[in-house]
Amino acid sequence: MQVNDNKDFQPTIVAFCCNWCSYAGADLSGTNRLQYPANVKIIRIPCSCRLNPIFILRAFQRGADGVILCGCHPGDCHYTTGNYYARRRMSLLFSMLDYLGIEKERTRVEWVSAAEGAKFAATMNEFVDAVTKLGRNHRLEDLRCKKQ
Amino acid sequence: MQEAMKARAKELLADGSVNRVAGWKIGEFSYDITPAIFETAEEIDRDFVYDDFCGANLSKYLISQSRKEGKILVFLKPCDSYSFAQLLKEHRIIRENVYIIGIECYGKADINKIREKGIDGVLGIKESGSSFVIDSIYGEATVPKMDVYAERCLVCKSKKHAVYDELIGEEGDVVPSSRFDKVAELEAMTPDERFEFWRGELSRCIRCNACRNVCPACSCENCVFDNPNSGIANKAAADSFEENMFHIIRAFHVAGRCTDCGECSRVCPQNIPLHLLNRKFIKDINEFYGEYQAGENPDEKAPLTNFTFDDCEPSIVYKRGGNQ
Amino acid sequence: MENLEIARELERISGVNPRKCMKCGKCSGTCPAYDKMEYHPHQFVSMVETGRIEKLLESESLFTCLSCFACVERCPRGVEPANIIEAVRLMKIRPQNENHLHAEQIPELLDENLPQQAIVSAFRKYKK
Amino acid sequence: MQRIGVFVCWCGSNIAATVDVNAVTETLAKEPGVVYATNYQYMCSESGQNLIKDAIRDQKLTGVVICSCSPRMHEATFRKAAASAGLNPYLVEIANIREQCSWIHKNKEEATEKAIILGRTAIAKVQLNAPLIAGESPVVKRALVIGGGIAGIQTALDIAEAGFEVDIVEKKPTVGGKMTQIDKTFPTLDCSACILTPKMVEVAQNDNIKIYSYSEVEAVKGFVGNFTVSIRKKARYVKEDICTGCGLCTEKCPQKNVPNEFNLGLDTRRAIYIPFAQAVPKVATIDPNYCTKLNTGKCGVCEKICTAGAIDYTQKDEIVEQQYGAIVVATGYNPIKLDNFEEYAYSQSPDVVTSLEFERLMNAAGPTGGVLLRPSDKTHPHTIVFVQCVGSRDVSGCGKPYCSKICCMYTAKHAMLCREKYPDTEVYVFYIDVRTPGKNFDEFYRRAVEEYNVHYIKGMVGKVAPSGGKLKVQASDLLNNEQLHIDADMVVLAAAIEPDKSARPLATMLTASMDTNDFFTEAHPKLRPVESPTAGIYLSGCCQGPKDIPETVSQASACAAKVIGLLAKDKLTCNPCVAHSDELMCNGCSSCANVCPYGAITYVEKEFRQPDRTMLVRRVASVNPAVCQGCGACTVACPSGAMDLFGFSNKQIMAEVDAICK
Amino acid sequence: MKKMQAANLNDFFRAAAAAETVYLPVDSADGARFMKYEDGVTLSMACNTTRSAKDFFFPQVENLVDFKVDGKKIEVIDGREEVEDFVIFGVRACDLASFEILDRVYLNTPPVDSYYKNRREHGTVITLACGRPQETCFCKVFGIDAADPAGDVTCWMLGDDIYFRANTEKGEKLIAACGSLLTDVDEAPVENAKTAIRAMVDKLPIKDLKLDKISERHLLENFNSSVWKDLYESCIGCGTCTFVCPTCQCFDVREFKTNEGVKRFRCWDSCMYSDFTKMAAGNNRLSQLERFRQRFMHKLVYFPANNDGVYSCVGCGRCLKSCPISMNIVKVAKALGGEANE
Repeated sequence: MQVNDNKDFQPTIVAFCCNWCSYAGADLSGTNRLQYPANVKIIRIPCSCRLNPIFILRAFQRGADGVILCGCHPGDCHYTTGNYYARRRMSLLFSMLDYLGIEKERTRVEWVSAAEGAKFAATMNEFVDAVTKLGRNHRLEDLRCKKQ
Repeated sequence: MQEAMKARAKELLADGSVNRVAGWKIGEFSYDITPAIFETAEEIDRDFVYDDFCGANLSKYLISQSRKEGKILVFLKPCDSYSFAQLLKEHRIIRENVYIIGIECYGKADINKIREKGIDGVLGIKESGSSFVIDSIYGEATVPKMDVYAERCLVCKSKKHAVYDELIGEEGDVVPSSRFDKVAELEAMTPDERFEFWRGELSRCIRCNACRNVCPACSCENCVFDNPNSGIANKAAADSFEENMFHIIRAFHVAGRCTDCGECSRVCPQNIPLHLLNRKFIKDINEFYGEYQAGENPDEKAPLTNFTFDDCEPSIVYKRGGNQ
Repeated sequence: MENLEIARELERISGVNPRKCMKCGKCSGTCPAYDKMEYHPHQFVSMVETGRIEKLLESESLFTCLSCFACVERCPRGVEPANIIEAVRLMKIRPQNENHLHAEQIPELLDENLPQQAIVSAFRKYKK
Repeated sequence: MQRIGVFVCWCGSNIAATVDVNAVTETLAKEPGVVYATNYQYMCSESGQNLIKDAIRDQKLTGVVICSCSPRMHEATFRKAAASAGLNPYLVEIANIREQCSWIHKNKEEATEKAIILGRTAIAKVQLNAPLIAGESPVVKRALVIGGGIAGIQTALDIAEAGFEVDIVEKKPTVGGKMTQIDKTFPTLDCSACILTPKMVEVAQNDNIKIYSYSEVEAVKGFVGNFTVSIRKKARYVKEDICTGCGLCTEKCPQKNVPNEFNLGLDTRRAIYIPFAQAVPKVATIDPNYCTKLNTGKCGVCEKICTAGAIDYTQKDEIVEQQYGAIVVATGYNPIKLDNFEEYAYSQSPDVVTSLEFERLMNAAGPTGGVLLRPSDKTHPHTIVFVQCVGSRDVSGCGKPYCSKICCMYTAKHAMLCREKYPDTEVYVFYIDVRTPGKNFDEFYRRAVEEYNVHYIKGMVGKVAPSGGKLKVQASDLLNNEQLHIDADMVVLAAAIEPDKSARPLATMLTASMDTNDFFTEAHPKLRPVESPTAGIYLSGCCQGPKDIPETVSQASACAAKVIGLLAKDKLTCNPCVAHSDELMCNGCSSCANVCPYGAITYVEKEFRQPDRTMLVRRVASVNPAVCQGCGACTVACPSGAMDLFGFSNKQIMAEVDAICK
Repeated sequence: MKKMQAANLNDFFRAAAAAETVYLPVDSADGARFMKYEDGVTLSMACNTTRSAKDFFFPQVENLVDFKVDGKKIEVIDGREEVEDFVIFGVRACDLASFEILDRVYLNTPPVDSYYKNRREHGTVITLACGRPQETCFCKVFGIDAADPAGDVTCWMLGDDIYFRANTEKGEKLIAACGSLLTDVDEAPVENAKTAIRAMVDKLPIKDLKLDKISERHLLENFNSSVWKDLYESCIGCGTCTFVCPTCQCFDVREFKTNEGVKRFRCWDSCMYSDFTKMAAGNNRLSQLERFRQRFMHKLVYFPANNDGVYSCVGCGRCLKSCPISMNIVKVAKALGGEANE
């Protein structure tokens, strides 16, 4: 486990949210004024199955400390089957990252429906906490992109 | 074996069934065998060889060869036939233009293992029962075959062909294999140990692309890593990240399609055990979604283009295996 | 009265999940020993589900079941009542450190009306 | 060079209270490519929109970023505004600085910083946005209804009524479906034929409806608005347009021993037949399996007797190709085979019948002329046992896991009719649960119990054994905790219903998805219950799940409404954010097609000029933008990166990632 | 000529490493490779390293220039790495010869490559005469004497002793710095050793590869030869041969977008790659056959034609060992008529 670089470490978190459920769920947590840290920045994708593993690695390369994918609950996909594929892809990818010794807590998938604003905020709070504890991402960083 | 293959190849050439033969061509030192296309009986008589060093998998050559004029004969070892079948499933080979002779295989030798035994200056290798007699600049040596067989052959998964038109030699069976042992061993390590292990291995990568170019699953017209429009193209491992990126994505792209033929590790000039990445995916797929062998069943859906409603969640990764 | 712990143990031994039962009664509808039984197959399932084990343990029904498996065969939900009855029976006849029986004792204890199951079970347990 | 305009909205104080909008505007103005940046109190107001429009014109903007509320709120508004100012609407990106920033953060400094990053991310994305033009595809104003049961009939009538042409393909010689075989309908007990046959006639007479009876769908190509369907018109050896339906042939045909499928084999018909008197079209059909002339070349009685000269022994199957804008699946159901339920002695005694057979035995047009007689000895049964849930709710593998939904009600109907017509019969109904949701349904069932004295017994029949002309029924009565032994004269099994066997191959042709029970899946279980996820395919009746007649008819009409909605359009506007394949990079491996839920990807063999100037034919993917819904599953399945998604391209998403992580 | 006990080799490295970084071949999972000397690191006895020594002067990736982007401002920063003096120990004759070939490209013909020059000037090369040549070695074909390589210092390992000979001023300085470990000796044992090595080399299987039919004079004949068609087909188009080759000197200039701007770097390229020298107008070698032919024609015909007959191959044999499909320059040369007298 990495030691924190410093006490004020603010992780960079990229959250990929599917347009139909999770992005709406994120909006709802805003509408309900449920707070979660500003470290989380959301990228809207049409469906969780749009998330290419390359994007996750890219985020880590560019300095992200954690990446989370949020999509519709299995069975609720707007496109019927998208999240089922995403689920398989991410299970395998995360397992591979773990196999390469990359902290498994840096990646996560969470199913958040459009009604689960509270769950979205809670998930983000939890995830930011977990990543903050891990400290800065060193194992998948690209030194050329290091913040100076 | 070799003589039977030569005879059959010449026969098929002579009766016009095929106009080319894909096989292996003798080299300078009996271990440096090159895949080759033979067009005449004379070439076959002179250069064709099939022995313990014909490890190269010929199936990928059929992508381009099957699009050429006329029919081609190809000799496929059991493990090669899985690659072939997988390529067929992906519509990469025109089946009508290929005549497959399945050939038996009891394992192929790895010249690096001979060299690791301190036998250098190898000039020629002869078979003698279950041993090799090696003639070298610095004398003669005898080694048991099993000692110098390639790792992939020692953990062979199948002596049965996935596809063939005719067979020379005995058809075997799918055999129990211990091929996931090393993966399991790595899984049992702590993440720090695993990280160190893979840094040690992947940092040697020189991005020569041999693994990719030899891989029958990596049959893309234009690899994302070569395509400047992909946004991730890269010619050199300019940073340790690039090494990870290349190998993770390559393994991911072949996940569910990789037949575990082991060519990637065979050709790596830097001796990186790349098959351990692919096998990890295979092992996970087997554990998460049920046993799957790419290339085995032409009608089965590939694990990554399939799903069930009650698949495991990605959080399974947090729960399972490995020391913390 | 209720003993859910034992009930869960019975579920484990029998491999039966009584909550799969939809209370159709086909097991009891098909049971050839129905009239001889105080508790009927569907009741076994229901009583194990709700943990009313003691009554079952005291009941003769345990040994009136013929283990013909008609109930298992007919159950549309795959509940396997006979397996659960067998599990209760085992609990009765094979409790640890109780009712030890020696093989030699069996002939004199042998009774025409003793269910075959009990004899076989006794032998299985005590033959060594 | 990009000329990007940035518009930061205050949203009154919703944004401005926590985000320093001036700081955001100033910082974003410095971003590469940005030529104009401003902020305004309400960007979505008319004056706010005018601000954007003016800037687009004056500054010659090539891209617009609006930092405001969620795109789910006003993306459409701003796109429209941009379009009206002459900028392609897909060159607008929204940075969500309200729901995902100002509303969730309290610290102004933090929120401002995040708003800047979100703005920068949108700028990074818009730099790579391509102008997209929503494609249009014409709509063929004709619908195809597959299946001519009550579902198909109702859907066809409603569509035709709206003025569109409809074709019905029915595999049997007549339309009407299962409802023609039913005697009375619950809960009103009106005669099924009386309410159905007028509709069948209506279908036949409606100028907008064409019936392909005795026909099957052979192949389906195309996509929503533009399907090409091949229909196989099976040879009936009778010229449909000449036959008058007089029925003389069906009386004279010497081949008498053909099981009559209309009566479920309870009686026989001739080799040339009209299924029943009210058949539509009322045309004879020769059964090629039994016709002596067709099998041996001898006979020819019907030809001799037919005054119209309609018989044609040389007729061949005919394939008709037709264009349709929409396809309705109304393939219906069948009772399951009871081979797995030997305990009920269905195959051992003719007096054990299914409920549908029982309908025929009660029907005035049935084999017994409406008098209830035991099939075995044609005597009047005095004790009748009804068994519910035969094969329904069965997870043991013998039957179906689902509830067949209609059995409780029709069994109540049967029991009631028995008691009404023959008060001397004892009627037992063995049930697991009685399910009667529906208008007047429970009242109906209670009437059977209370007024007609039907014995409803909670419990299941375990065994039926024929013995001495009786049926020994062994069952449990769970409420009285006893086992019953009834000597019955007849046993009626409420067999589970399953989708018609033709549904599975049809689903493959239509690329419509099915569940494990072969019911078609609806696009959304609640909100789009009559549409398949495959655009242009609609579901009517039991092909989607078990239904009774009222429910089927309402779904059929709902389905028709959806079809009419589609056919009313001249053109379909497609979502331009769809996948597209770079043919030069495509390997033709089918990974993308394997994950596409809409069947939007097809493959073509295309000739390409190789780098070495030779030509090579390769198999490449081609996306139909009218069918693709833009989920992006294919883009990740594609290893070569040939497949990409407009509006959410790989490069755009990576640019967003880069901007966030900067 | 100086001498030292082999047992003292570590002391020698330590002494040398005190002043500048010392690199030496060390055994590792991928065979021998050059590694930085640190305590505990021992010299490999392998015939040669898996990768060539060209990396020291012409690394696989080298930063050229950085562009720092701040809003709309772009600042240009020289991204060149500071190179300090270093010593490479254990360079074989073939690799040393490769430096001369690289020099011809990067130093001797204008424009001088300042990045290369910088590294070259800071490096001191200690060569090591070959003791155990391999079947894949054929340096003699190119007139390279494995027994007596030049370099700043030449070493011979004879049993328990190591002999040193300084050849240049740089070499003299280095030897002087480690003077206390070395003793002056007579050259006779070394001469004997050289004879023995040369005898050994004469026994190698492909030492006699004849290249007379492959030359500028036969350019068209070679170029249009039918053998290319037969040989290229097995080539999988990877870059292994070019990357392990000590003389391959092609590079590509690439850019990488960092968070703060753009990094421009160069990295090795391979003429085997389909996008090699790809330009806006397309590619000048369109098929794998042409690319395959280019590599060998360049090494054996074009380069000597432009460089006083010096081949761009030093016979180190690395490509023979590492080609995934065992196609190599020897097989090509033989197919083109360079068959050795057997």
